[in-house]
Amino acid sequence: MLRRMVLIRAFDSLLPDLYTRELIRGSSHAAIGQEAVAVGACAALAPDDYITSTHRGHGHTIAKGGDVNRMMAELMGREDGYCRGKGGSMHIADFSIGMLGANGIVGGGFGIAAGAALSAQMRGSGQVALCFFGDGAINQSSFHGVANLAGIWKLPLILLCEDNRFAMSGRAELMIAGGDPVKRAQAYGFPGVSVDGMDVLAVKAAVAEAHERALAGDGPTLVVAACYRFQGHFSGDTQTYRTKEEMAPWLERDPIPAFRSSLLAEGWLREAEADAMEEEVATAIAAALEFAQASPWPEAQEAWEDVDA
Amino acid sequence: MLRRMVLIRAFDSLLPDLYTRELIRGSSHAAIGQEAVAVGACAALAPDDYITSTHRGHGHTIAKGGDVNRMMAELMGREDGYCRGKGGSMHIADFSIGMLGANGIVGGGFGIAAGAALSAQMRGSGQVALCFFGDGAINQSSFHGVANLAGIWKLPLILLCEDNRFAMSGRAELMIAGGDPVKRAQAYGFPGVSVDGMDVLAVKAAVAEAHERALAGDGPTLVVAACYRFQGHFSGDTQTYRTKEEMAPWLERDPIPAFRSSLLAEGWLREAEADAMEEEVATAIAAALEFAQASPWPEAQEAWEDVDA
Amino acid sequence: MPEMTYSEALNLALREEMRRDPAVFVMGEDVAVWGDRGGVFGVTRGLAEEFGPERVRDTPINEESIVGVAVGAALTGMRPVVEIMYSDFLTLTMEPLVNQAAKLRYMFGGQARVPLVVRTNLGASGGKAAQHSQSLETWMMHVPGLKVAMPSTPADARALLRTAIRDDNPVVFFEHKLLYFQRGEVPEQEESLEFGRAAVRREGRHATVVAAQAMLSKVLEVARRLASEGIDLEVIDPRTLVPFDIETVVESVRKTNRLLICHEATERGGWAAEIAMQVGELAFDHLDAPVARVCGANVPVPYSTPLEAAVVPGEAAIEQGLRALLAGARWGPAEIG
Amino acid sequence: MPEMTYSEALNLALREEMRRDPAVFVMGEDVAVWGDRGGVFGVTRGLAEEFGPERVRDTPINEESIVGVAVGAALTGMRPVVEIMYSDFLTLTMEPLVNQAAKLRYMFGGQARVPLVVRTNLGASGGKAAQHSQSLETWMMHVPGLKVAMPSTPADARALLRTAIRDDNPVVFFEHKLLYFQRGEVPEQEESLEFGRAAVRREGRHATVVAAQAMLSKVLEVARRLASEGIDLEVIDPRTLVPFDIETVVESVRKTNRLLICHEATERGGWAAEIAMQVGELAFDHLDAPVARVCGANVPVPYSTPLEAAVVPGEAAIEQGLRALLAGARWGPAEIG
Ligand SMILES: Cc1ncc(C[n+]2csc(CCOP(=O)(O)OP(=O)(O)O)c2C)c(N)n1
Ligand SMILES: Cc1ncc(C[n+]2csc(CCOP(=O)(O)OP(=O)(O)O)c2C)c(N)n1
Ligand SMILES: [Mg+2]
Ligand SMILES: [Mg+2]
Repeated sequence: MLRRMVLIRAFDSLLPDLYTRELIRGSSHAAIGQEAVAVGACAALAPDDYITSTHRGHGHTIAKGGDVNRMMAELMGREDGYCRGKGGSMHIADFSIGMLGANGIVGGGFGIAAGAALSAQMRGSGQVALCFFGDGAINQSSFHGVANLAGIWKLPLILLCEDNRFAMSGRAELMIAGGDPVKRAQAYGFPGVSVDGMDVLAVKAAVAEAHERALAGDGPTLVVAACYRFQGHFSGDTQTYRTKEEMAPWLERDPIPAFRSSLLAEGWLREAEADAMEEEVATAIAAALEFAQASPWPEAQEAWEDVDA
Repeated sequence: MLRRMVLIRAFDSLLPDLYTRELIRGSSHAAIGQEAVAVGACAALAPDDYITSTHRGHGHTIAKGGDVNRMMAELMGREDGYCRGKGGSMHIADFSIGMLGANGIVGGGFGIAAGAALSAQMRGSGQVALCFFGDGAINQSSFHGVANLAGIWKLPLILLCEDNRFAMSGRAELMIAGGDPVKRAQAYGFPGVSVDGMDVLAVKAAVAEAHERALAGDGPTLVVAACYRFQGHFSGDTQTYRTKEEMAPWLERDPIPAFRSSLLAEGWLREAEADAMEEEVATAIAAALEFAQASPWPEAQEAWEDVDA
Repeated sequence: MPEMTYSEALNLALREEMRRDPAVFVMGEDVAVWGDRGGVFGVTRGLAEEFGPERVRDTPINEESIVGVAVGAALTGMRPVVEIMYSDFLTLTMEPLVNQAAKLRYMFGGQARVPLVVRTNLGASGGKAAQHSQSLETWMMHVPGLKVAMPSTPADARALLRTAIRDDNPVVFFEHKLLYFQRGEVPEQEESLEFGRAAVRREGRHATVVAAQAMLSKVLEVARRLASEGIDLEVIDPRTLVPFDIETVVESVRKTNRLLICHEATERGGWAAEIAMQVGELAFDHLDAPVARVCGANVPVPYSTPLEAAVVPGEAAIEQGLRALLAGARWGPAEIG
Repeated sequence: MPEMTYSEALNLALREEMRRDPAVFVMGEDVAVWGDRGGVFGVTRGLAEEFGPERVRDTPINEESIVGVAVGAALTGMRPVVEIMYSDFLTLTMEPLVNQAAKLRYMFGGQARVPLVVRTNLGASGGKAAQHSQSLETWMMHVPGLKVAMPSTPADARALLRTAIRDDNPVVFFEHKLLYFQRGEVPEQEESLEFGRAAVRREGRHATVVAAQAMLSKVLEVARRLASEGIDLEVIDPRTLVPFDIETVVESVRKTNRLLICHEATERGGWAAEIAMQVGELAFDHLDAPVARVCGANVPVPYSTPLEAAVVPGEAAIEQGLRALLAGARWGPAEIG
């Protein structure tokens, strides 16, 4: 798990530089500071379980086992990218690992995740679907319809809210009536659980419990993971809507050093192993950059492919 | 209030016959059995307060003080109808009494009511907006966005759910996750109140309290009025989705005789007065029929009018 | 060949496909328990009995989630056929339909398949007024990634719905309110009808008319009337708008040299213009007169009988349009007001 | 005349109208606090400071309620100007926009007024991909009761937004992502610009081209290039799609006898066809060649640079289309692939 967290951090840390060098374009959103949520949640899932992601999706893909080479190639719009260059950051998907796609529409994943859960239920496949979404997305209309359906049909669905306190400039406490997103679960008669999103093991435990409920046929769970977006919403965000002072306590709670220290302290990991792992991640990232840049551009006529099956 | 309840009953009782005689067309929905909700709620409002209504809107219009002549003319598609024949049953509106329209879209009134409440708040007019909607409509996406906005902006809004147990064939207990619609209020941090929708005074009291909250700047209230649709969803509904047995206890609680008896028992009304009132209503209804049938048909070219202001 | 209604033919297609493929299921408001079980227009009648509540699902009133959830189910091995009670309520489903269903395969570089059918109905009928009478098929035609069907007969309804369900792409399937209870012959055998094949409903040589559904029967009636005057119309029913069988129309125009397109949808920005444009591109030199159209007026659909009749093209308007076309004069509905 | 960006010109119009009329207010996601206060593209910058948080309202992420609530406010004495961050998100607002805003006045027999402006932006720019690049103006054109503006210059942006805000009907106001930071002269005086008046951006006699926004600048560039060969193009910017100034286009076609329409929106079912149809109806005999179009490909907008460039009409495609038109040949984007 630590490795994946470090890999996410390393991957998303490249973004500003890649923009500056005009190697990537469009919008992409770094999940730096939120790695524990993605990794903890996916660690509690089976390999064939489904996830849906958001505009801030790199971390989710990596956490579910995605390939950073193909991710990077997609960001660079190349032929070997996950979407052959058609999607870019906000549309990375890997159906082979149950990753049903990032989404450029806030709230766009609710229906897809619930539909995958319904499909799993109808097919009796024993799969569970987990929907990542933000504190901003919980106010989107689609949340309501899906939460209600999931409730009445007891869908094997985990609604995982990454409450990073902001939706662009919108503060959760100002935008969410009732203050706490977790309260919304009760309205639909299913459990809502709050968890420390900076603690990867806590996230994993909460999702594992929700996973059990889902498999037992007891229906959906809302898990609200309190976390924080360490960087701007996207590259270029001036962040005038928040102060350094309010950020500081969150930045101090960085989930990666925290998890690393605890693994070291509890003897699960040795310092040398940790260093080797970090080096390995650096190598993987360098390889991804190389892979992506070596990948050919798509041919213009490919733009006419993949519209219809 | 009793008079308005009786008037609603009499008005909506005409519908099947009017259909048979092909005097009206399209869809119209009788509120028979639900008169106490419309009348109780509107009795707690000021004349310039706003209401929005639903597909089942005749009762709301009458309760807010609408003119049965113009309503009937509209049902018959005539020039003197509220909408000059353009709207029909599902689009009757009377802006002069704050009635912002019936609506053919389930959930279509949420935004309009909340917008009127926002407008009242911004203008400092001291008006309140009340949104009538059904147990089916509470599952509509638009409920969520509006409830959230009303919560954070403390809009002077009353969300009045007419929980008549059915949305066409959809049973509230099967369609509403969590079972009770009133629970949804808590999710948005404002009060939810359950009230006996067969008791006009109870409805009035609950709405009066919500009205006070709204005027005090304390924001919205969800009032859930338990009632029952005595007839089919619309004329021609075979009602195979419910049994006579389950209907019986509700039919026994008919709000009109109940209210009449209690007024008589408590001396607010004498038998003769009640009879005279009923006769007067019968006369008003007969007059409405006559008014409507005497009203001319709109000219074809009027179809091109009223698109733009 | 047995006779049945359009609604029964649709029901038959659903039944056949659900028997054939356990991945096919039906979802929507009042599709299972309503009436004698099955939809306001009876299309899903009896399916809940045969296939059970798992595969014939009554949903709460939330069109957005009906389509949204269907997209997720379609992505993961199911073949949902959802019902949106009136096409006016498609307005509530545009996000999942347009941003998700239509685009996921493309955005994901071909990884996904979205075998989804959205059944709904269009058209004015008997005073349902502005929020229950819209004909929104042109919107869908403008969205790459969506296919669009609009069958005009019971036989086509059954065959096209079958094709739609077997298609691995999202199909918006428009039925027409006025057709549900019209009867017609439907072959005993299951028949396939490929998308993109128009039907020539009547052969003629003086002018070509393209029309579907409720407009088609009016056009055919007018054609019968004009035939008595020696005017021979060729009448083409497109069956699907995406893909559109432009070849059949062009071939006809090469013969008749005149084209009128008739749809109930609002004239401005409606699909008549698209067909006219394509015919202009492909057969300009064969046109003896500008392509004409007789379409729904540029106003919402009003309730009252005389108003509704004024804005939905009737036989008189169609005949007037045709006579003008044959005479070479210009005619537009704005002028009948 | 002072120079300013398109975004600044829109900002100026908002400011002027908000000063003039206390009923005007602004609502949307990130319109007040974001960035240096005011919208991803800076259009609402500084308004929160000047007019306070009551009149410049940041909303939660729920486009449906932004438009839905604005309709209610517009019905009851306010004049909301709402921002939908990208026009792709209009998909979430179609119910209140189409079933309510556009129809209420009509359905209520003239009782209501809905002075509502929905500002949003369209177009592809820099790899925003399929869910942030759509051009959905034709959908709106097809809805009776909506007006549709799409200004191409800073001066027009300011003047048309002013007109939109003063209009008592719902206006969907499409800005273009690529124009926000382009500069142009804007008159000192507040100017009125009536809806439905096209601008002739260049006079010429060999062919007429209709184009707006990002396509307009490409068309003008091509026109400059062709001028050196002695080919004189007349270029018309429609400014508003509803109402549409068909007279100006027809008058031009009477002179040039050839017409090309260029828009970024998906070709199939796009507004080029509507204009072509109307020109056919009004000026068929003046056309020496079929009306041509160079429009967005019938695919979602892809992310990667070479793919995006292939599907959004560029100068090369426009030039090719024009040369084909002048030569009388047929040309369609399907063939450039
Ligand atoms: C429907 C829609 N509305 C608005 C946007 C623009 N937008 C992109 S991300 C975002 C904020 C999302 O906030 P949240 O859900 O909390 O996720 P976070 O960015 O914090 O991870 C917004 C408003 C969008 N992409 N889609
Ligand atoms: C958006 C939308 N979906 C579906 C319908 C069809 N419809 C009309 S009334 C109704 C049931 C509404 O139930 P409820 O809100 O409980 O109101 P009631 O009919 O019980 O008064 C339905 C499904 C509609 N008019 N609008
Ligand atoms: Mg957030
Ligand atoms: Mg009900």
